[in-house]
Amino acid sequence: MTGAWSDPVAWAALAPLFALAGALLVGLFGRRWPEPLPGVVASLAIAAAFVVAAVASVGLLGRDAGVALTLWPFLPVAGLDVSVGVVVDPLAATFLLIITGVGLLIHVYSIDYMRDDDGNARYFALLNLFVASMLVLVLADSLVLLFVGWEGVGVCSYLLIGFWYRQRANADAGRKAFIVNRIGDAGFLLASFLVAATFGTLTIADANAQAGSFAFGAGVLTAIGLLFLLAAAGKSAQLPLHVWLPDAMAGPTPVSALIHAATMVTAGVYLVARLSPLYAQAPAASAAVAWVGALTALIAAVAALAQTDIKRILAYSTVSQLGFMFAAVGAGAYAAAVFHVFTHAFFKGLLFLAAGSVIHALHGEQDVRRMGGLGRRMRLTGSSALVGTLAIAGVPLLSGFFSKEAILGGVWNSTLVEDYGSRLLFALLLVTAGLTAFYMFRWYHRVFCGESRLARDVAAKVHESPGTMTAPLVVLAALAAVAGYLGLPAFAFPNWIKSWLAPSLASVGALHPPLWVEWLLVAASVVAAAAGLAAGWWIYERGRGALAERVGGGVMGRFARDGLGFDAAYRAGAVSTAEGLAAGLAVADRDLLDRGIAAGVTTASWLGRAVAAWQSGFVRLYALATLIGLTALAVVVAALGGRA
Amino acid sequence: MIAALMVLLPLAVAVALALAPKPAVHRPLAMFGVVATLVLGLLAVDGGGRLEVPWIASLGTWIALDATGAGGVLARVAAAVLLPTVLWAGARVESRPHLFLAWLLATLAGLSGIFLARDLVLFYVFWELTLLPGLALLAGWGLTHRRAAMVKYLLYAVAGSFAMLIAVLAVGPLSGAAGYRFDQLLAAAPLLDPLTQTWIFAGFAFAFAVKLPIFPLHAWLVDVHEQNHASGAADVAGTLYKVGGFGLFAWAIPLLPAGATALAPLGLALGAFTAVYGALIATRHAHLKRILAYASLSHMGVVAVGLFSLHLAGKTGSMALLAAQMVTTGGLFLVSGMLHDRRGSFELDAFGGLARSAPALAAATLVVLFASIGVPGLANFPGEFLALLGAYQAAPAAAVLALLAVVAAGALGVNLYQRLFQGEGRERVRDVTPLEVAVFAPILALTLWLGVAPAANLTTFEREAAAAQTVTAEAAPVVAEIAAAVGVLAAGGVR
Amino acid sequence: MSLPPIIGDLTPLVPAVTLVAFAAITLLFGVFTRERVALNERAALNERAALSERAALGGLALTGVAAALVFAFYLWLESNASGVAAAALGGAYLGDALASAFTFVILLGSALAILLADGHLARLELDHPEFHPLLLLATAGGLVLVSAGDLVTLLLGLEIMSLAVYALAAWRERSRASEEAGMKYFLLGAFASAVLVYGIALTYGATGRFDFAGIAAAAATPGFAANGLLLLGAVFLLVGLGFKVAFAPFHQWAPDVYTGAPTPVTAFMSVVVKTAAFGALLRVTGTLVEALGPGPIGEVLPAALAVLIGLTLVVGNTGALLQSGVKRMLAYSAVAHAGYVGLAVLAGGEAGVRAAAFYLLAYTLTSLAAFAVLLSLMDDDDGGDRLERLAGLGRRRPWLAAALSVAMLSLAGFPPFAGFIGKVLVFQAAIAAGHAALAVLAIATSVVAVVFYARVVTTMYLREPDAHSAPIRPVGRRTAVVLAIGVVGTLAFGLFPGGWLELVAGAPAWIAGF
Amino acid sequence: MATFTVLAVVMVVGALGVVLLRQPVHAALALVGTLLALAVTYVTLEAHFLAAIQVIVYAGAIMVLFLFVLMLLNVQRSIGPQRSLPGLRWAAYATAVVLATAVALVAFWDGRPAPDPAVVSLHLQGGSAAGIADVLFGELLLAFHLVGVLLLTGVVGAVALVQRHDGSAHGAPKAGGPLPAPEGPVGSGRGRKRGALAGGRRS
Amino acid sequence: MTVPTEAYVALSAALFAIGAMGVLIRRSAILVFLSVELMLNAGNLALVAYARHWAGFDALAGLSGQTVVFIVLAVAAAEVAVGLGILVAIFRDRSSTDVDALSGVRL
Repeated sequence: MTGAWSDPVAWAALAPLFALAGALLVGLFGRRWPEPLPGVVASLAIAAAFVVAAVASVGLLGRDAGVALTLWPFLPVAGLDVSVGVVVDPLAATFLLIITGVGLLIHVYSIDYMRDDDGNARYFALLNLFVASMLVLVLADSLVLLFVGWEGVGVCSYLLIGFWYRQRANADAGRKAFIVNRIGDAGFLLASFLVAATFGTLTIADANAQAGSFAFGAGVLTAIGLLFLLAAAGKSAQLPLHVWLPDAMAGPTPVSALIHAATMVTAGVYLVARLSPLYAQAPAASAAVAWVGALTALIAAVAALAQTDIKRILAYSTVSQLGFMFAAVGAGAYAAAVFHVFTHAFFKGLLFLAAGSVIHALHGEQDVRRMGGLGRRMRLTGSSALVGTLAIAGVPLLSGFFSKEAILGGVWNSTLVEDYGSRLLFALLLVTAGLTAFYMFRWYHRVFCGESRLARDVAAKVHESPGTMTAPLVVLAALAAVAGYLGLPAFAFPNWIKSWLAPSLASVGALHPPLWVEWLLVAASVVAAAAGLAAGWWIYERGRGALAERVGGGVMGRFARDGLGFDAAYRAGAVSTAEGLAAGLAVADRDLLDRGIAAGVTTASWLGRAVAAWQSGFVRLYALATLIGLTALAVVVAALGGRA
Repeated sequence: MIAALMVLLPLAVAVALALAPKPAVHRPLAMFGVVATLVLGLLAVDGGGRLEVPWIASLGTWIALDATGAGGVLARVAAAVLLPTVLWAGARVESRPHLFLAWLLATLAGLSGIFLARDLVLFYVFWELTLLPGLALLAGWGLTHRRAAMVKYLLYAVAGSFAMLIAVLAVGPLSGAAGYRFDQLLAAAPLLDPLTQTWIFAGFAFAFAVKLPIFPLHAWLVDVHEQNHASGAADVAGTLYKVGGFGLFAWAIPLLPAGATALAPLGLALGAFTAVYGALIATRHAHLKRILAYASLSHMGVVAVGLFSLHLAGKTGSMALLAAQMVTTGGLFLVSGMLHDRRGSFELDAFGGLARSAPALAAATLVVLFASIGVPGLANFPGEFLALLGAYQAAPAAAVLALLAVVAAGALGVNLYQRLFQGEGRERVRDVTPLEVAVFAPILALTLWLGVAPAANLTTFEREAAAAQTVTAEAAPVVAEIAAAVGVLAAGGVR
Repeated sequence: MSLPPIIGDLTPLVPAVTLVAFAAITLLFGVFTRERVALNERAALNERAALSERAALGGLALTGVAAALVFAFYLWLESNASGVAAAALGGAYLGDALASAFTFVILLGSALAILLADGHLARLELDHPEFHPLLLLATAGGLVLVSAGDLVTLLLGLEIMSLAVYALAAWRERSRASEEAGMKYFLLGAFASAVLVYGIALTYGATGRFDFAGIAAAAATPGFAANGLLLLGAVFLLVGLGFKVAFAPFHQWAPDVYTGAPTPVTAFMSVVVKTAAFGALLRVTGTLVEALGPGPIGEVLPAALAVLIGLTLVVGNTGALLQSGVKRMLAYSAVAHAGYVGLAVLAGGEAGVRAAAFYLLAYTLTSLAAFAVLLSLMDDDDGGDRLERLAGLGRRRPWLAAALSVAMLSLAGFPPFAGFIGKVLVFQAAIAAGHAALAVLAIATSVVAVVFYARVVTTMYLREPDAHSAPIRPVGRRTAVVLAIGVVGTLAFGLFPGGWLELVAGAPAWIAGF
Repeated sequence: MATFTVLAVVMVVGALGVVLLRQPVHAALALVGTLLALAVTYVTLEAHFLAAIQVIVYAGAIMVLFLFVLMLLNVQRSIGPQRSLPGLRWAAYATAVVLATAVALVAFWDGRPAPDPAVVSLHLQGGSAAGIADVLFGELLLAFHLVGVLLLTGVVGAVALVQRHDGSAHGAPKAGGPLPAPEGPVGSGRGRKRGALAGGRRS
Repeated sequence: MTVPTEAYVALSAALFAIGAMGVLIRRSAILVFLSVELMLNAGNLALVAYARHWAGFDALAGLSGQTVVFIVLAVAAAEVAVGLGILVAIFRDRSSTDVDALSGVRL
């Protein structure tokens, strides 16, 4: 599958270039531009990217293979022949659309959100660069180039999370994100090395192809799979490397939206999906992916229950939703996972932007305990947020319902992880679905419903956000509502997205239970959602959240609020050991220098002193030395003399 | 002929500088010297890039230079890096700047010699000569405690190079090579018996380990950098002079395959350890130059790991990394000079929040910094990736260890950036001056070029790396025995 | 019995004879002009006349050496061309490779040393009329020493050289140091000669011959039963000559004598005496090692030599480490360099001769340059050689400092100076001859050496002179010439030693390996 | 054999006397004795000419010169062989014994049958002057000439050292101070150098 | 019967060693000279002894041995001349011939 510039599909390769150009333009000259020019230029760059992405996607319709384009050689060493090249196939195209589309909306939204920020130009430059990196990531035809995007995303997130670097906390958050990501990256590199060692290539297509020739469940494939899981976990905030994402709230809200909805965190899912042929051959690795996902989903959901920061709640929900996606890709339901990425992009983007709108209105207030009743003052924001909430909660006929149902079904029917407790996975995810509905209801209720708990002065100035901010909300709300119809339950209806993605994903055989079971599964997810919402209504609407206060105040509550103690564990474990080690080595190093030199010098000067002492100045002693030397030699000769 | 000029021209300019009367001519003259050398380097494609005339016939030494190979690439990069350095030093060094520049040019001449020499004795001559400029820069423009640093540097360097001298003079006669030219040695030396090879290789390795440097022979590095002139220009010269890796790549490994194979495990272990060691220790220091020194030490560990993997990709990558870190580490040292301009200190506590008043400086620094911690798309990544890739093929454990170092280096980098540029700014500092822009321009350009389109250089490196001989089948078991013995010894040494 | 027909081609003798003749002329000239000189000076009139006549002595001597040099070089080229080693008087006096090369080096060193001395004799009140004659005689003795074809000639050459130098070492009037140096050198020297004589006796006892060719031949004859005796004789000879070249533990006279003797004499000794003694040592050890052949007996001599060399390297280099006087430091470094040349002696053969000859050539040029700088800094009482004297020289006398730096770098064995090529040749020869371990030791000690050579340089450039430091007198013409020749030569032979090496390699050998 | 034994004893005793006698003059005389005995030994070794030379040159000229100097400098008896360097004595004794033994051992191990006296005396003719002369002006001709040079050197050196003090009463070496170039005009008032061979004219 | 050459050599060795001993334990420079003379004569004795030995095979070899003795005598004489010269010079200055007094120059 090779292509040429003549093929409009190949134009997708231009998308990252547009974004990059925007970044350079704004980055180098933006500081001298008047607002909102930087924002506008940046948005235009992304718009252009979106256009080519759309063109490419349309061009792909009805093809069964993607288009590959090689640009220039990169690492032509040791027969690896890695080059800078892109592959545009349905999977890539899907992500292109998500990234550029949602990204565009976020850009537009940011124009007003970031007005009067002295870092305005820097912000948009980085935003563009972020998108560019993500585009490189999804277009890459080789693991090396994919890693370029992979790291680029990490770098950009580092800079954007720490965007307001003057507060130490923000800078620290950025640093944390970067370092945690880098740990994942180490996994990625090791995986690539192993791939190179095993398949003798670093091109994704070739690697996938070769994986097919290996025995099902071969050890080396499992190893590769696990290493890539480590990488994916780092980028997609899965256990145990999820700790950076909640802190990532330190960045401007649109950035959070971008990170959570469109870019970055979905990279892990993309990676696994991209390597699906390999994972399909490695059930153990897949199971690991699935389990990591399911556990992450549950734990993050629990943590989300106790959060009080309007964005932190959403952050944990992202982690949880990513858990769903991992469970899906692990279980071999790749299409379902990508579908969920797709829908999630809309409603999570929507929710974040809504949160941003609220924060904007409250001049930076983020604690849900000091909100409430905003729905009446910010109708547009409130209503669109409601759509998002219901969508993520999995209320039927909204996008989230379909994608989540697809995942649950996929897990239940998975053959890939059947021997690794797929039923239990299903149960976990079902519970999580319920919890999701519950904490999202809580979120919405604490912010938009009930009586206002606002501070007087703030309450006075609460207002709906300007059009550039609300418009994206509306668009996303609409998408969040309808996007699900691209992937109706496959057992009963045409599932368009599945067939669209088919060319780029491995097809894993699924169980085909009787139809009533399938319907039962659907019902289960509906029930779960309903239960969650009902519980929420009962506790927060009827009980005025009194129960929640009591529980939340308790030990469990605090434990949950602190993200179940992962940070503390890491600080106690890895960080402190590293620091201790460093301290020890530093001391050793200082000694080493001194000793190394001292030893030599002292011996030499000691010898020197000895020589000087020997140099007594007395002729007769000198003569003695000579005579002794002579005698010694003579004795040696005498000793040998007999043998002559 | 051009190759010869690459050595002679900077030397001539250096002399001219030392004697030049008018201050006005100094900087233009120096710039001319570097630019001309760089241009020569770019012109030195095959034919003109090679030179081969007998030097001391009775010794079998030649004046053999070749600018078309791996050395040529490194020489070009070195010249390119010295471009901004000379620019910067010319403006920043107050006392006797013309002599400072002269020594920089002398360094360039020496480096060209080291990189281009294709005769072992000639290589040694340049290797030794290039030591003097470094010492002179430290002696003439160093800080208060320079004397101790000098002695330390001298001792280590001389011990190393003298050990190499023995090796040089052993490999020639013992192998019965027709002469000291590379091809002549390559025809004979690999046939030496493994044990002899191991001894000779040890001699080379010692010298090169000092100059890489890797643990435990790195003691001189940090002090020298700390005591060098505040402009950081001298540190760049020092960074360029870290040619141990090249020595292994171009001479020791190809000529003594058995020796290399026997000592490779040790080299891998030390290299990997050095990588981690440098990265970790750097976090414990608050002196900018010390931190940079340790960070570059960590890089050198990776270089060593790549080389001792004896894997094609590993060796190639190491050279690429060497070239890249010339740019990035050198660039960071220049940055340290710029920062010292603004705060008059190298202590991190003196900094913080600079990004606010000097965003451009912050951005430029960030790019170089990220390049140096191996962010893909920038200079160091291709080399680092390939070096580790090669190492992984030879010794996964070493690769993993070195990879940890890379992670740690990343942490180090962002920590450093935070300490310097983030946080609440103190009083305002000026943003980049036009001079500094001019200094940054070539650095950034190189950083991107090496990061985005490394292919050409890599092919050159690989061509040379492929020339290395491999251990013959019958020698292999002996080599293994020796390697085991070395391992035992090393273990004993540790305990 | 009738006279054997041995008076043959006498040309090899020409250089030595020239020197002796000029010694006589200089002597007479000095003696017969002495009165007028004294008169002029006393009357403080016609200083110029007094001077010119003093200078004339130096001029004469220099002419003599120069003439000898020309003859020697011509003869060398001749024998190279003919490809036959010239030999006078039935092989008693040789003109082979070793002799030619070493003769050249000796004469060069002698010429420079005389030139250097002339620049300072008057100032240091050493200008007695017998000074130059003795220098010439010592040089002649040196030539005999390196050209000797038999042990008797060797002994006489050694004695001629030594006696002259004994006297010169004690030259300075009413100087305790100088007297002491002379006496020490003489006592120990006489002691060593006695050992040498006994060694000659034993060698004769073993082989019945005095000439090297004869000794080798006798030892080679089947049924030769006096290996032990021959070895014992070899050992005595080794000690006797080892004393002259200052091998530890026979070196102890060197530091004291070098320090005590008048500096111009020290310079002369450090180059001429050392070179000549090494020439003899090369020939003797070479012959005897070959004569003793392999086997347990044959291994003793090289082993002994190796031990002495190792000791010398350590003692010389570490000893110099703590010296605060430059003159004394140079004395120890002279001992150390004896060790390096020793490696070449140990290697032996054509390579050994080549290496030793070049090393000594380099050493001659370099160390004379160093002494030239030192002399122009030292006081009129021949004192004041402390290291502090050099402080700030880099600023006060850049060219002097540069010259001394070159000298130090060359002595330390840095490229591109002659000292480096010397080390290369020596180590190459030693390693090729299978003495790698010793070479490694030599390297280790040279690291130490770098420290004290570097100290001189750093003192010149880094240390500031203290306020009451003596002013530096302008460098004299002749000293400048010596400096120039020394430095330029050091550099030239460092960059292009080829020609010289070809010349030595092209010289024919008298007996196998020489 | 008997003669040899006697001579050996005399010589060793004499030698020990040289080394051990407190009075320098006695030591010198002991050496004379030893050398005379040595001369006799030469006779027993068929070296008559040498024996004569030994008596004349050594026991005669050289020893007289020694005694003369001894008297001239009338060396105090104080510095006989007493210990200013404790331990050196015993080290000396020990080393000497070891050395002598070692050499003797080697000599005997490599001992060869004594040659036929008849042949020896035929060849040496009692070590006549004629035979010596043949060699001296034959294969040792160069050596013979060099001896001349050697003696010249010795004389020049000795005389130069001994004679130069005359008339150099004034002119203590001056140090430091601004100095003229080494070859610059020679400051007056510097010490005179008087030629040795010009004889000791007082000024 | 003739005395074996080795006996003479042994005797010469003894003389040589005693002379060397004298050099070590005598403090008066003159007596050190005397000891050196003793050593030289020891050498001569050895030469003469071996001369007789070699004369048994070859006249020239034997005679050359004796002749060298003659030359060594000359060497000894020359040494004495210079030695006494130095001695006198020193004695004038410090009116002592104690060699242990000659230990001013040292580190």
